[in-house]
Amino acid sequence: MITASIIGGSGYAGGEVARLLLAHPSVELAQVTSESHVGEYLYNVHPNLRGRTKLQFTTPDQIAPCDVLFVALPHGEAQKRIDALSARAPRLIDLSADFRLRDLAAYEKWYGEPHRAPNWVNKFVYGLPELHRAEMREAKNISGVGCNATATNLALLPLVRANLLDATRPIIVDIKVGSSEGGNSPSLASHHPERSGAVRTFSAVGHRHTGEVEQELGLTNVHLSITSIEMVRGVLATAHCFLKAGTTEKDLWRAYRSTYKDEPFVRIVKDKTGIYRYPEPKILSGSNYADVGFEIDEATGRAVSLCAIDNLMKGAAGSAVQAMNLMCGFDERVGLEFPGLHPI
Amino acid sequence: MITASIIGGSGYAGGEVARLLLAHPSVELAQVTSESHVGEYLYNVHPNLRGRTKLQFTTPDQIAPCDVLFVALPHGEAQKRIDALSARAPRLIDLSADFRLRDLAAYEKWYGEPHRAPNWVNKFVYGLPELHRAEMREAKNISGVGCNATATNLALLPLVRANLLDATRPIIVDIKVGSSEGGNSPSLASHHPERSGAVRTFSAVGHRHTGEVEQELGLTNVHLSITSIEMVRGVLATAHCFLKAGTTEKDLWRAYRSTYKDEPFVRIVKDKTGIYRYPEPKILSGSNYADVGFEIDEATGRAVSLCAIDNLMKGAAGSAVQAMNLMCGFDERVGLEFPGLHPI
Amino acid sequence: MQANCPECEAEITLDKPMRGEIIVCPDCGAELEVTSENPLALDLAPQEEEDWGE
Repeated sequence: MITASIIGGSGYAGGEVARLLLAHPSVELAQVTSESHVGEYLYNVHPNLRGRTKLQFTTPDQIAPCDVLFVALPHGEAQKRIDALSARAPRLIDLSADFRLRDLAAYEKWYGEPHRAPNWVNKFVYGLPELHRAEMREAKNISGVGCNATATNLALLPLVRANLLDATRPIIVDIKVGSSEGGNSPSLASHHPERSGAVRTFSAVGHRHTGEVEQELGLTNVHLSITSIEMVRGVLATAHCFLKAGTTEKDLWRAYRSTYKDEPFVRIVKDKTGIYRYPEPKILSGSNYADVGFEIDEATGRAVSLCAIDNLMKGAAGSAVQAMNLMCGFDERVGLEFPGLHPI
Repeated sequence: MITASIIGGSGYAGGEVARLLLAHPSVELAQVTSESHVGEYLYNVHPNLRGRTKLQFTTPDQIAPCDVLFVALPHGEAQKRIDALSARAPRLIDLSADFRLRDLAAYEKWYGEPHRAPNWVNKFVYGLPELHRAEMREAKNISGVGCNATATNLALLPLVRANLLDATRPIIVDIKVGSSEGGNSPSLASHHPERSGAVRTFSAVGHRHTGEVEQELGLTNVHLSITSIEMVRGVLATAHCFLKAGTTEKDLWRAYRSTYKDEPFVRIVKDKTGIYRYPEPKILSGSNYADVGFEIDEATGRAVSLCAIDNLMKGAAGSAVQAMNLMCGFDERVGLEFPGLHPI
Repeated sequence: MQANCPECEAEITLDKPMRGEIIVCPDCGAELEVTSENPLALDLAPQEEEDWGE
């Protein structure tokens, strides 16, 4: 058994990490901190955990040394306190965006301020197992993944690996997202009468996660646009791209299969029957799956690549627990077996 | 390890049984039948099971003998074929309403036709563990539970057991339900443009599940009304009742605690803080929990008792797997650990 | 040390109660004040009602 604690456990991602660790056979959830909810029971903030744990939120400075420390603080906080945080555990997983980008200039470009712990940036491995499994097994520090970036990365990875993309053409990724991406702090924009049923263009251009996509796929002409729709959990990335002349559907099957056939959490969903023929985020709620699909118009070389995930799972807490499993030498799937619900 | 098969596995309840059995450490899911989907893979009908099983639907007559047979056929079918069905396995769990009522006259009253297998009716134990745990451990045949009846039974049980109800006053149970109660066969009423956002009075009086509530609680003045709301999974039963003069809130705490303190799947939810102060069905989706709460107006003796469940889990497949665990001597909670999601 | 919640009679055990300390009842969420350490005594702490409702 190992011990794990969570710094910043009152948010949605921190709550998911707690849910997963409480059911993990090889982990004991030692402490969960929250400055705003000190002394309250976990289930006061995460009602699904009622009856599952008697743990109460403690303050960060009460964190005892443990084997793995999950950090789920608001953006910018981890980089301010990384020295103190990393002293508490030999292994650290930060779910925030603070240590995802290797290039400090890119960080300043996308996040509008210079990085506060530049010497730590290269001590982190980017936490997407489908891209960095080997390094993650040896890593001491792993960064979380951006949810929209993850859906985009997994949608485009087969095309990049098989070198099928026409580099002269832009890649447009139109991403549909749910309300839980905004976290649990309320605003007029998330006020139910305003948010319910919305089809809201949220970030038409310049979305921050573009930095991660450029870094992880080595692309320079990828453009993300986000639309919030009637959904709580879930991301569907629709990647519009142009392939090299003569590319066929069979080439795509070969590319997607070779990239994903051994991946425990990626399923190829391109079906001729049923009503779930392409990736559908709603049936992934709570699961760590990324469903990937595609179509091609061979006449024009235009292709659409699709990826659906649960932003709180494969896009955050699920990948973080997957990272812990890799770091600690556990089977990568342990604690992440929930397959999702249908109907939901 | 035991083997279990499902007759009628293409419906929502059958699909949930399959999901639970595929993840159950002591069960091998042998066969799943469906006359309409013979030869298709399970995940063609249950997309959340993609990658989880290679099983294909077989026809009922291909069912090989197994240890436990789950029957999830449309209403009226099980009673027609019970002799043939029960020959396939020493233990049988029927999720339909066919064998829930002990009284044949009551069956005919609520279901409008005489029972076709009257001599089998008394060979079944009613499958609600909170009411029949001891008998279920010894049972060979267990009937499933009605979802609306279960929410009503669990809401009223503490008041019945503590003998707090004023028998001269009617009990009105106003139940809010989701669309998955109607099963997976489409109709104009379930057509999205008609069903979305509906607040539809579905069964104002005379709901069939009343028979189960009368049978299991021994009440004669309980009246159910159903309203379908914007929800897929979930039931919230709001039971309006009048208590004997002088009953206090402390009496209620004592009654609810003594009824449910040792129940693994019932939680008392009556909280002064947070936004989930009373039972909330949406966070129970996929879990086997029944959350129960209450309030009392001591001046008038009026009380409201609340119960939230997932109609497909505690109201169907979850209780059925709980029944299997009891019948086979497994720990009752095995395979039913999923705590539900938040936010969802 | 053990005492019952004055609101819902839940059994509450505290290993190091301190007079004046505010705790939350695990069953009913009522805020309770430790008014005596040994024997342990708990009283309802004044709790302003949060805004709650549509």
